[in-house]
Amino acid sequence: MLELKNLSVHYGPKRVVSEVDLTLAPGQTLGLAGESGSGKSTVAMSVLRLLPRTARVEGEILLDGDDVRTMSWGRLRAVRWASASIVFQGAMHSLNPVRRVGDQIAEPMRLHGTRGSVTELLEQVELPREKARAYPHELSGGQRQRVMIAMALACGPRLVIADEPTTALDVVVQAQVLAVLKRLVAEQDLGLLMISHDLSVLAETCDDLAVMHRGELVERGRTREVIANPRHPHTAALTAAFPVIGDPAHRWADPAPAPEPLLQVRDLVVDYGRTRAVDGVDLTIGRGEIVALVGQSGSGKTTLARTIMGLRKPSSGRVIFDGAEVARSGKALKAFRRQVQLVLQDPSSALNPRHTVFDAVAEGLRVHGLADDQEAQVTAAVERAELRPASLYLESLPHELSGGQQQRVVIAGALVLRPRLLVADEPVASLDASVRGEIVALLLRLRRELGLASLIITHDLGLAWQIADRVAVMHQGKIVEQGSVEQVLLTPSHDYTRALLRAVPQV
Amino acid sequence: MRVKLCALLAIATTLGLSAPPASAQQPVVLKVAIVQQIDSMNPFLAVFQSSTEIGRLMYDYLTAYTAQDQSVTEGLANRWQPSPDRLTWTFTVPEGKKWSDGVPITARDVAFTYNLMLTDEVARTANGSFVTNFAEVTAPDDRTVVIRTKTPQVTMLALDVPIVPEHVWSKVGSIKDYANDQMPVVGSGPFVLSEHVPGQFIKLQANRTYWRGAPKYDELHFVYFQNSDAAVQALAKGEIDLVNRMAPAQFDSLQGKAGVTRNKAMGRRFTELMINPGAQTRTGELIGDGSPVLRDVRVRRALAQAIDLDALVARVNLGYAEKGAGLVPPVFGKYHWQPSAAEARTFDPAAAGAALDAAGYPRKADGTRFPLRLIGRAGRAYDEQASEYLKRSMSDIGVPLDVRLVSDNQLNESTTAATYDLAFSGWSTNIDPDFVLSLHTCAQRPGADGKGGTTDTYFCDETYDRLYAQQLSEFDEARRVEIVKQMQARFYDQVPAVVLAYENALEGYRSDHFARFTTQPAQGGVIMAQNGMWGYYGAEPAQRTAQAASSGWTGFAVAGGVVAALVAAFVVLARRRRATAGERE
Amino acid sequence: MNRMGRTGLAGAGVLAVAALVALVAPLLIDADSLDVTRVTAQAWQPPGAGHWLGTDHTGRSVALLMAQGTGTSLFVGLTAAVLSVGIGTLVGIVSGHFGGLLAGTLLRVTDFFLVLPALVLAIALSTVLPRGLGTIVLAIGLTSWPSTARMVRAQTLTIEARPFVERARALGGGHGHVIARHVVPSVVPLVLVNATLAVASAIVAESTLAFLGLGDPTRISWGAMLHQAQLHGAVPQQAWWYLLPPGLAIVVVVLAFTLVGRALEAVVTPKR
Amino acid sequence: MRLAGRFGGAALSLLMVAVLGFFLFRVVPGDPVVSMTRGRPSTAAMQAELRAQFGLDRPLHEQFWSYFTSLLQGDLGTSFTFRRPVSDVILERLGPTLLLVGTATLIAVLLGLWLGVRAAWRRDSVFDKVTTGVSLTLWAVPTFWLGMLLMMVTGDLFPSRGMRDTDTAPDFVSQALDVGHHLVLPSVTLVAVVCAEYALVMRSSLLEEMHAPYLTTARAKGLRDDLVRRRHAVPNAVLPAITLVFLRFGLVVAGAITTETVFSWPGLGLLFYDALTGPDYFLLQGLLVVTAGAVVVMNLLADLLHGVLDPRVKVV
Repeated sequence: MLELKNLSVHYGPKRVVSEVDLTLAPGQTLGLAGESGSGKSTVAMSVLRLLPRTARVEGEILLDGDDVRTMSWGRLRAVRWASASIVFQGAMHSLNPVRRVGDQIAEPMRLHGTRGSVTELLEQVELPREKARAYPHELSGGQRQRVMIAMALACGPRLVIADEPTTALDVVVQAQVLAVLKRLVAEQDLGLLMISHDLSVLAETCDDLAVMHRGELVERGRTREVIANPRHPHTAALTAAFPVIGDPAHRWADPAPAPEPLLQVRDLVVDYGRTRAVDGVDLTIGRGEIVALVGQSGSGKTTLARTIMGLRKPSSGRVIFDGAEVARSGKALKAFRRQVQLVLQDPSSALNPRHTVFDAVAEGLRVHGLADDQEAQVTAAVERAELRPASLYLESLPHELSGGQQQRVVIAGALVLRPRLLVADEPVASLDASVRGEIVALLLRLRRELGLASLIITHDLGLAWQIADRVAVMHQGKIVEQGSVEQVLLTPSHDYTRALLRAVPQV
Repeated sequence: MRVKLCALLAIATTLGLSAPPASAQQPVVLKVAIVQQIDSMNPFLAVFQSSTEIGRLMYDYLTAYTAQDQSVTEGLANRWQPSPDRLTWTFTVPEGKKWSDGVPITARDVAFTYNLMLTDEVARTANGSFVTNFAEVTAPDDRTVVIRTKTPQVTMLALDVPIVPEHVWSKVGSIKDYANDQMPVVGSGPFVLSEHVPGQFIKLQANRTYWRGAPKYDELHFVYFQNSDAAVQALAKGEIDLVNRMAPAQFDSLQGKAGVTRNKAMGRRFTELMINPGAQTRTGELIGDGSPVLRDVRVRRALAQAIDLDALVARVNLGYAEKGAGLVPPVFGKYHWQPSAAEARTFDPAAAGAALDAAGYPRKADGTRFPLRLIGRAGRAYDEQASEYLKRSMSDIGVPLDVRLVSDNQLNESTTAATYDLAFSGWSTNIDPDFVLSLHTCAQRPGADGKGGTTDTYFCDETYDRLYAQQLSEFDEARRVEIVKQMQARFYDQVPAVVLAYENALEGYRSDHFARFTTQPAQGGVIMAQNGMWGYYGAEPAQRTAQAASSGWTGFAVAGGVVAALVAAFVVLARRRRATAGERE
Repeated sequence: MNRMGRTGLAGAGVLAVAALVALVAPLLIDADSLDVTRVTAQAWQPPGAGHWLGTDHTGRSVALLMAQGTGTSLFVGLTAAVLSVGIGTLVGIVSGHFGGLLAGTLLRVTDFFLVLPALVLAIALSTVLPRGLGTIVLAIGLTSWPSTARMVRAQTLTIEARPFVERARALGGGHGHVIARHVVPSVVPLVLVNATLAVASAIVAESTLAFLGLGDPTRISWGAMLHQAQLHGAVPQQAWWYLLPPGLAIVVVVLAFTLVGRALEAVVTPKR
Repeated sequence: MRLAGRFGGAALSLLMVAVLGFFLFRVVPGDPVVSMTRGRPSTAAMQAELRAQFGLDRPLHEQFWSYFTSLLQGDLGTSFTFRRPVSDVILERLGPTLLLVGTATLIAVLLGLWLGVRAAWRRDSVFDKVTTGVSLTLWAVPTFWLGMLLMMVTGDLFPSRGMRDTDTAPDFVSQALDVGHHLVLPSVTLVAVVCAEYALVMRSSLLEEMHAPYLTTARAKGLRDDLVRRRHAVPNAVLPAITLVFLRFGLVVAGAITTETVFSWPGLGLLFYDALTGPDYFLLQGLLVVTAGAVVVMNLLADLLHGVLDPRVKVV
């Protein structure tokens, strides 16, 4: 049905896809995995000739035997959506924000003269019919993605291409959307080309798996085989990056003795206007202990972290650090902030694009007036964050570094003040799979060598399994369950924890 | 759909073009440009010159001035007689004159008008000064008006007050709120106001029953222009028939223009350079911040001597002015004064310098004597240019000038507060010189609080004041003329101001539309801004074949053509696009 | 080099020439040749030998007037822009960075000035204040800052929402640190672009005020020349040589500033 | 809640305009009474009378209070020059200004938006380069100069002043044609400048949307290029442009001052120019309140309209 022969795509002199061969038969499901920049989305877009004019496409793209590259525009328009449709990434932006979703679903049907009803399509994706009158912004992320799926099925195509259909969705919602997609593909016997950076998602959905790396197809085979016995080192790195909860091989944390408390949160309440974001939370972090705070987005975990840092004023409750209550302002707060450092999710935005690595790392020193011997301290911190030799990086600007390197700079910026606690908000969520492991290892090594305690905020239960000593599960502003990693993740006692665990895609 | 729309548009455009402006049996119209706004049509409130001028066309005064030589002639009254003590004047309003609505004009209308002004403070807004000396006005019968004044008044035959119909105005409740816009407005003049669109135009119809005889054309339109530049252009294009107050350059630009005749007339205006003589209040307090050196009359004379009046007239007025001397312009011949050869200060910078040396202001090391400030009005061409010349002349005698050109308001503010050394000013004068002479008497200076002054130059001179009082009660004209001339000589000698020039009134008219206008005075007089309505009243239309109005419509044709072409191109393009839809993206 | 860069460079070239003229003209031009009392040439001469742009209503050479006017127009444009952008930046940063009553008030005031028709206000101001270049600069500067303030405020808010500012706060950085190290550096390029465009509109505003007769009449500027041309009847005389050059000069210089501004903008705003 | 806030903000702005107008124009130097009576025989007593008539002899705060209280009743005071209520004088001139600005805005919006859309959609094409170049140039052109040039170039083709001739036949068609004839030059002048801005804004607004993912969705669905543009890109990109049009409309009223001055168009701008020479305080205040009020109202309308057109913005 779909056959890519020797497909190469160039942007100017840059080759982003090189000589990819791929076939997909009707009813077949194929996952295309790869990190960002591996060219996987380019392959998807080339199928309907949707690449920008600047792209040079070579090779053949046969859709039902016709080469998409040489079709007339009229013919191409007829083929688009009727033969193959796409579920785009990020439905918020892929849906026209000023038109009702019902109209948008109906549009291709009118255009291609397909019979059918919007209501039916909405029912197929388990959305109530009145949602047809809604605008995209009135829907939740999961609902929007369902609309995208309904739209993709509107003209009864035989091939559906899904480009990162669940990225940016919460685990629980992701599981639901994947379920819908899986069911429909099976019911209607569609061909599915699914693209994702997340092997576990592909493993859930696809029978076959292809792995791309730097524009090349490095591996292809049955999903189970590829994951179980990766032949290409890159595939291996990808598989390793997705820890399996309960698998001791994926548990990297060293067992630590019960420590004495470093930071204690007592009955903390934070309100945003009328909504209560954090509702009476008690939490303790011991010296040198790594605690993972897990929960869905909107559960209040980020607010909790901000409040601990003193970036938000709590409505009530106390934060005690090293036996003393943390001040809300003034010098004492500043001193406290020297001891507790924040590491943010997206390193590229956590670094001022105009500051060199040296400036970024030295910022803390400057703020606290520790200007003497700056250079030595910065160098030491950078090297400790495993950017060696430091001199190679000090004068670089953030955009010259890779994501992993950027995150190391952020960590170095924290280390330079010799903190005792690190609050890390989704420290690896935006990193490519292969880099993720290195950062996790770095955090663990810092704990080992410096006795640095960490509060890791994450939605990713796998990360908690990998790194944490203890886990606290947060739901609707409350901590519903906390305890040692094994205890919480292997024998969950709260329903919510169980729901979270169920939603994790299984490889 | 789109094509249809375009076709519709095209049809509409052509339809619009084919319909010519209707022009059957067009009345003969004189179109006059006015640059000043009309403040009010209510003659008791209207103070702007433009409004007064239109008022003259609507309402006759008690007496008028001839076009020939501006002597007093019949207005509403045809005879007048002062009592021997000169305190009671009897005017006779003859039978046969009618308001434009047919009601006869009587002495009672006259008495009503003056009494309204005497009793209603608001009615004195515009012309109150004429009646301040009145004790009583009565109309013993329909033909006779008797006015008693408090003191003898020489200006009794120069009462520039529009007389309004009692049968209309007696019903007016509040003068202040009465706009006088019940068209057509009942009046006694040669024209009747028929339409007024503020900011756009004013239309008057010829008064067919006017007692001097109907005007020789049908309608008189005043068209508002934002600036005289636009007015001159419109004249050149034939959109209007008469323009005045042209700048010299604009006047020159019309030279040789077919169908346009220019009228270089003697003006009523003079331009002066005020020299602050040490401004004081009526009580003798010094006010303002005028340079103390100017209190010395020798200094003022020296400055005046250093100004080359001929050069100013030649370069700034481009020759369209008479060199200045006394306060009364030559257009009012008998009161006009020229210095004798002995009195005259001829331009002589060297002598001026010597005079300053003698007065105790020698040049300092840097070549200057003392600095002075000169204030003028920004945006007035004369001030902007003349200040350059004065700056040069003064620096030649060691007086550096700091020239500041300011807005009208700021200029007023400075001259009233006497915060100037030298300043440009100017006045429009009347046939009777009383007012312009009064501006320079001690009594016109402000009161102790610095307010209420109406003085022009802060001049206060015993001799001058004594002469002023004399002329005011001198009823022998020849002797009064003599006193008035003496006053001007005194003014010239004491130099509280240098009269720089009597500007010509520069007018132009379409001689292909109107063959002749009556000027006042007959020799070198003006058409517009007269002391009367002769210019408009006496205009004689030329024999014309066709109104030139149609020429302007070619513009529409051009625009229409362009639109049509665009529409056609659009239609063709749309067709082409539809045909190639399949191959395009 | 791309198109934006080329046009920007062309604009910069024009500006360099204009600046050169502005600096050199007062040195080279004999004061007497611009002194109406000393000029000997005839008025209203069309371009020809001797006066290659003709003469004005007093016989001065239009070409010399043009050269002399360059400085005034550029000076007013630049200083007014600096004033306007300065106020705008200050208000923008302060109202963006600090919350609460201060920001609310500033925002209110900004909105208020944004609502006022700038031209009307500038005209009113130039009637109120004494005549002079300073007044013109003030009138333009005081009425044109709100858009800059709006933009700077938006940028400040954007920057402050960035994680790196949060990180700086978490590091213990105070207001001073955040503003000096993060906000100002990221606002500066935008402000620069804005300033360039502000110069362009200030020059147009100056010419408009001068045309309405509210300029400094003792100084020669392009706007003042147009005012004079209108005052002395250039249109009915068909004296295109008096009317065309000042207007064209304004257009060219304003366009040059705009092009440079757009080129800078293209450099400053990151490509997506 | 938000709507109430909007209205409240607009009301507050208007209030501030009124206050500013009063005090700003009180600082204008010069005694209006002196200006009024200049060049006419007048005595000190008469001047004092006039001053009392207009309440100029009272202390400033009293003047302000009476101005303010009558303003709340819609009374803008009495014009010094015209001796009539300011509101009447302004109303008289509103028509011509609205006609001029309305015509110009309508043409400019249609033309500008169309040009902007075409230019952006075919970015860097000849059409785009020409449109952008011309727009940028026109943006740099001082309005009054353009007007003067047009007047000089067109010579006798169009009338040089005003809104209508005085001797046109009174029937509607002739009058309408006459006004249309007079309208050509001023509106072309205004259109040229305003249209340029709209075109540039529309262009950059559409360019912002050009890479929006939903356009890719639309293309993938098989929509023709011009349908993608018309159905998807333009409805999104036009939102900021429409807001701008409304914002501008108010400002264009004020910006028409120079155009009206050049062409003696009997509108508000010309009135403003005339009022300045008075100075006619109440008229100036009234004009400021009215023009600023127009902008405030237009802002409000823009907000409301934005709420209607853009479902993302909810005006509750």
